[in-house]
Amino acid sequence: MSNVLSLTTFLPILGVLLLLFIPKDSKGVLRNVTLAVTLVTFLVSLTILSGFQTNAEFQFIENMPWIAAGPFVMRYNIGIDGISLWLVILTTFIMPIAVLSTYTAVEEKVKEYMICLLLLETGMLGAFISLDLFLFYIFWEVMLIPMYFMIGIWGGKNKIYAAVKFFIYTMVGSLLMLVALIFLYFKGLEAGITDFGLLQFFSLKLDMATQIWLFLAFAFAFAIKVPMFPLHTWLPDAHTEAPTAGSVILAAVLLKMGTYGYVRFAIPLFPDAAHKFAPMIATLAVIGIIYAALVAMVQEDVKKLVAYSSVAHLGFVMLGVFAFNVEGISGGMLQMLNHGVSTGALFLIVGFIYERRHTRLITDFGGLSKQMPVFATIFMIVTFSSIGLPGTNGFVGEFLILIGAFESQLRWWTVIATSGVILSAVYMLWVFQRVMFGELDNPKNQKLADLNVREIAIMVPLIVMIFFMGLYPKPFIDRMDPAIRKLAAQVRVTSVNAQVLPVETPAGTPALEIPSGHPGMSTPSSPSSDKAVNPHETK
Amino acid sequence: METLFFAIVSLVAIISAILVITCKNPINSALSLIMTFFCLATYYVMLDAPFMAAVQVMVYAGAIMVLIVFTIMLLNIRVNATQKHSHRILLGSIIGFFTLINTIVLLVKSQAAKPVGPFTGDMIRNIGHSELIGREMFTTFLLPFEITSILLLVAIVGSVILAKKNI
Amino acid sequence: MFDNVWLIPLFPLIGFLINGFFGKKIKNEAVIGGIGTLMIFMSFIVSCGILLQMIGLPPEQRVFEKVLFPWIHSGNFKADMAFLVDPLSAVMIMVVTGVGSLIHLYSIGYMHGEEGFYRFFAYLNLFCMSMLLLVLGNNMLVMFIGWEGVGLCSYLLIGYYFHKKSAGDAAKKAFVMNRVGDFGFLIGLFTLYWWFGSNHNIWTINFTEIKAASHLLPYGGVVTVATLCFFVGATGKSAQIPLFTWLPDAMEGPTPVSALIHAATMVTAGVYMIGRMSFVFIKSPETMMVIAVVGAATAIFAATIGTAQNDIKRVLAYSTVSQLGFMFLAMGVGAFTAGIFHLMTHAFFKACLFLGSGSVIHSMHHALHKIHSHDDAQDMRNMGGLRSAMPITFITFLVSTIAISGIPGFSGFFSKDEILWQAFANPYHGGLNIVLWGVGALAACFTAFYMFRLVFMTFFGECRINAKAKSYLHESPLVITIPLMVLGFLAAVGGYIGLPKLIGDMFGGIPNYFEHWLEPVFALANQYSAQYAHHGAHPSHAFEWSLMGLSVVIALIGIGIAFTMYVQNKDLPGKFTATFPALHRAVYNKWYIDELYDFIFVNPCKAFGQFLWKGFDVIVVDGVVNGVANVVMGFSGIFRYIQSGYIYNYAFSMALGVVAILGYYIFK
Amino acid sequence: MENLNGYLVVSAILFAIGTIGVLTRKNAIVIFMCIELMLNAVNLTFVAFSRHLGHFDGQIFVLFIMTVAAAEAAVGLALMIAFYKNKESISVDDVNMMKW
Repeated sequence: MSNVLSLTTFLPILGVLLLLFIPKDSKGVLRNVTLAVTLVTFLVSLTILSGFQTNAEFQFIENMPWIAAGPFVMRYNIGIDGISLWLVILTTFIMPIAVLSTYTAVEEKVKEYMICLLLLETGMLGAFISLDLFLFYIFWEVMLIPMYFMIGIWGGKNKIYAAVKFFIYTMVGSLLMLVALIFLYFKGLEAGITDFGLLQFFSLKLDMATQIWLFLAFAFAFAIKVPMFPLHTWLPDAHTEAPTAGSVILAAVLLKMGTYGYVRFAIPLFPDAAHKFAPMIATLAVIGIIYAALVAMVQEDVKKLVAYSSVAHLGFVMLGVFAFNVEGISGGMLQMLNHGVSTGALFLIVGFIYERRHTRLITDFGGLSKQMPVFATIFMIVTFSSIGLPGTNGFVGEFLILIGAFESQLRWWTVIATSGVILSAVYMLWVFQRVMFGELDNPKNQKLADLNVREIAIMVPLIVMIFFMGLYPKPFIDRMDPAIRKLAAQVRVTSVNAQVLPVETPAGTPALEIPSGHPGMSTPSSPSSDKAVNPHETK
Repeated sequence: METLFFAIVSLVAIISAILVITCKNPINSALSLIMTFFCLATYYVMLDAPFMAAVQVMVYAGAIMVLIVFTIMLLNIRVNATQKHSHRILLGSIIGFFTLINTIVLLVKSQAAKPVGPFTGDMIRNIGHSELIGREMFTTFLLPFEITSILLLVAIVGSVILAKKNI
Repeated sequence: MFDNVWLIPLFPLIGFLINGFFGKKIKNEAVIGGIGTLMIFMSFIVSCGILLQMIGLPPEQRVFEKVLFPWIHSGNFKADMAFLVDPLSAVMIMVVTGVGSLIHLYSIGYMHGEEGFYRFFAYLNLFCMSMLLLVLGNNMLVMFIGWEGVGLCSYLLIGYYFHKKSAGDAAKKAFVMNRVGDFGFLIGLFTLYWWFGSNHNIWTINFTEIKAASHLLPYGGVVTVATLCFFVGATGKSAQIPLFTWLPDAMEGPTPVSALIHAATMVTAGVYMIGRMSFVFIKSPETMMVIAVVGAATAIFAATIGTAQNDIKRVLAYSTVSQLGFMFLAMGVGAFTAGIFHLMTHAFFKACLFLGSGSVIHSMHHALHKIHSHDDAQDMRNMGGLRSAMPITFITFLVSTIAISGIPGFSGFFSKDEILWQAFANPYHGGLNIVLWGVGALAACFTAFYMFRLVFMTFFGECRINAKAKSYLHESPLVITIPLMVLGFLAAVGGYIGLPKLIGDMFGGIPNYFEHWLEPVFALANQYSAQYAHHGAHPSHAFEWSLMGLSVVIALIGIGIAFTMYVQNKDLPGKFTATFPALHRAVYNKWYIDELYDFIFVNPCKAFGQFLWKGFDVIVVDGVVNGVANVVMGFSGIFRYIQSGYIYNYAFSMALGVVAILGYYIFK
Repeated sequence: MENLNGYLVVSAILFAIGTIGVLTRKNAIVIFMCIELMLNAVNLTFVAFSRHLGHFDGQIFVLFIMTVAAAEAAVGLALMIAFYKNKESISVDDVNMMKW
């Protein structure tokens, strides 16, 4: 089973081949086959999980020659560590759910839709497992195309606009990344690397100016994908127009590409530049959190609201990642998974009522609790998961992010970001109240059917994950921990700010020196590892 | 003798080529084109390539032209001599003329390379052109040859689909 | 027994799961209610076992920690799912499970025939579980689960009648305001964690470890910041100024919920939290002063509002806010024991009052329903003279009212008087002491006034509802009255475990059991406080006696005014209102605090959100994006005319290009 | 092979004539034939050079061109038939669906 990773990645492609032989009119067969393929992929991916050794090294490595054109040597070089492991599992976990959600939602061009879904899965998995920069880029672009079609063909009223916006936004970023990639490669060639293999670049010493430019290019590409304020405006449109499964995948996995890109590429490749820009990116992240929450509050369309809540959640992830310590990055990684589960679930929920009523305007609903008790319960659980109630998954990630960021130089950012938890409660509960509570006064809502077995079956795994990850996140954290420790050390050690102390060093400054009555938070009394940055960066 | 023959063939070829583009009736154009193809076949013979000549006659003058003539007859296009696009003809002629000038000047400026290959006229005549071509084709160029078959398959499928009644 | 502490939250959880998943199928109310009540009662039994075992141990051994499973371990950060049993949490679990069991029992009767009966019991069990987690957590994060969990249950139960818009609004308001508090709690937690970690390399949020390291904390400074943040958390949960407005609205929930959550247990979480971290709070004189001031201010502020409300539950709600103010006052003056003591007695008498009011409402509702009247069953102006119809309710209600008013001999007297005395005599706040005492005493006067106003309006005088409906008024069934009687009894005698030393000495040296019990918990805090306490003159016993007498007199004055206004001279209130219309309107409308918050926070937030969306997102960001797109489209709009669609045009340009380029190279 | 230049000149003339035909005629079939003419002109060059250099690569290439031409003829004519069915004409002036 040494190539189980490749198997997982390309099983969906085999599924596409299978689908090609099924006539397009037999929709049921098409759906079931797709579901079976995604389920098998999920099962296969579980063997990765069981075979995963908890250490910081890359595992399941496959390294084969692929393209060698002059100085350009690209290899089929894949492998996972604790960071990508869970994202792979998340992807394979979400896909069957997404497929199952399309059983009644998509009636036209079912075959093409299913093919798009499967291609998308391969693209996403490939991007997560690539250890070759160029291979990563290829998969990165592969994801884009099926998503574009999913929005553009099966979308809502304004689908073309949304699809093109999505495409162009992402394309601008990825082209910039490509340029940076090639530039980086030439820099690497001078330093003696032999191919696009990611691991070789980690030991590359780049001067600050180069790092800054390359980091900016990478960061821009990933920031669009995250999406970070102010590059987020494609997301609400894309989400609103995309079909349910598209939204689910977009939110659950595609957005993680951006944050994953930071964790895997932008930060470890250019640690000094990352340190330099951390306050800036944290500022954008915090603005994103507050901004998206405020905007979400006044949305009239449920789906748009959820889309904006995504922006806020991803802002938290960015804040955690740029804390550069183990807690922050672990929190960020967990929050990626959490966001995948709970926002995915939210989109499914919006999809359920959209299928029934063909509207997503909040004002069209009200009092659904009475008619749809099961739905109400599930919606409520997911809402609270999204708010980050302790005991659900959302809390663990958010908490680790905040505590990690608070420990680092980003203390004041954290304080502002924490106020985002208030706002998230406001907008989520407000929409919940307007949709579910109150009088059931709209006659169209009075005949709504509660969730059927299939819909419940879709939601149950997500609900289970919400509680499991909230109450016992240890298996998740444990497996990613070594890799994150390694990453944190990598970022720290290569930093040009040489006055870094190891984390174990206790501070000698006596506590009582902090002036009384003054919030002694702004001036750290001792340079501990995480806040050892240029003085002018500390606010 | 050979030069004279070459000149005559050239004359016929060029005149029939001009007829191809000047005839109003496509059928006439097609027949002129067949004439040109025959002339080219003659050239091939003169160039010690009898196999090429045979193929030229069979494929071009035979198969392709038959196809074209059939199509013309099938569609039964009326010849309408109206609508003279004089500026188009003028522009086209100028461009064609410059194409000719370009190539001729290129010819004059350049110098013929020295023969480098192993095949001399005597050799071809002794062993036989077909055999040499065949040997080359099925050894060095085997893969392209096989791939060509796929191209033909695609073309067959494509033309059937296109010509089907309900597109 | 200590090892089985995990059973305490487990039982309610089981109850929640059974009722939550299968309640709808069970249908039988007795079974559902029985399961719910039984589960919490089992917890009560386990709690009793723990308490008994603890009593048997010497005071210094009364601490026990139990780690269930590791929860979040990442980097330096470590939080286990673990419980801490000490005298303080023992008191709390006894209160929660004890009062909880009674209220569960009561609910079987009160909620009879309600749609979603099973849902109610599931939520109630879930609440008990969360509350028990809150009081049992051995680190701040487990406490925080409970902290948010009770907030969630409060949300669910306030919004129990979800088809009513007001209920939904109230639920949301409660949750959001609690969230504001949680924000403070989190920041406080971060600050403390960060400070210990970065300065002393102690990365912990565990209470025991913080306690052990608390000597490292400075006085003031960072501790002030952290504790103020924690206090913000406490104000949210415990409905103090400025975050108190949710509690009166929370009365939209069923009455047992008001009794359990919004009187006896959840709202006291803030007090408990300060008690739990007394050794941190005491290190910041500034925070202590803020707590005392806020507590006193809330006590008087809410009490004034309580005097003008007509809804029976709202009066009680403001009373709760006011009494919580007393508890915070106690905490703020370093009288932790008194605060917790008042917490306990308050749980008894306020639960009894709420349940009593529930009994009244139940009966009124029933009567009004019979005559198809749509009058408000909770409006005191519709009540009156219920004394005869509902004797048990009346007696228990009266006992509790006397207790809350601070009449000697009843539980409220002991705890409230202790607080007032400590407010006066505490060695921390210097000249502020008199003010604190004065405000507290005035609030006590108001308390006596509005509580007896309530009693007089409800149980005395003429019945103001339709005579026909009157005949339907009747005493509630046993399942409702038994909890009332038990709680009434506790409200009467519960104070005797914490007799003030003064009175205890008089009766031959009966010790203050309660104080001794909690001593190991607060010993450290008292030790730290010695650092900055003013060692002024200790008031004499005679002075203490006179203050005690004064507070009794004040209470009696309040009762007297109520008696004059609502029994003897019934047109007085009307005259009073006519004389000071503006004042009455302001008090009746709760000093317009809600409107103020709407004006300052809610509306600007919404408007700002609208602006950001329509103004920034759509116009600026998308404007730039679409602007770029439009420029490109504009150019292409010009260039596209080159695409005539005619083949010869393309062929011409292509051939021309080829010829030109070739020509360039050939003639070059 | 002494007469290489003669073949090349003839080839150039034929190619030029083909170009003029493609650019001036409207009948799609005639244009198609002109393209064939241009292809043949190139073929002639190939064969001439092949003979001159004593290498068979050029002739092999011609064979491939012929194959492609055959395929092209099949598809192209099918296209024309299809087009004629729709438009009742095969004049290229009637084809402007790709207009802006």
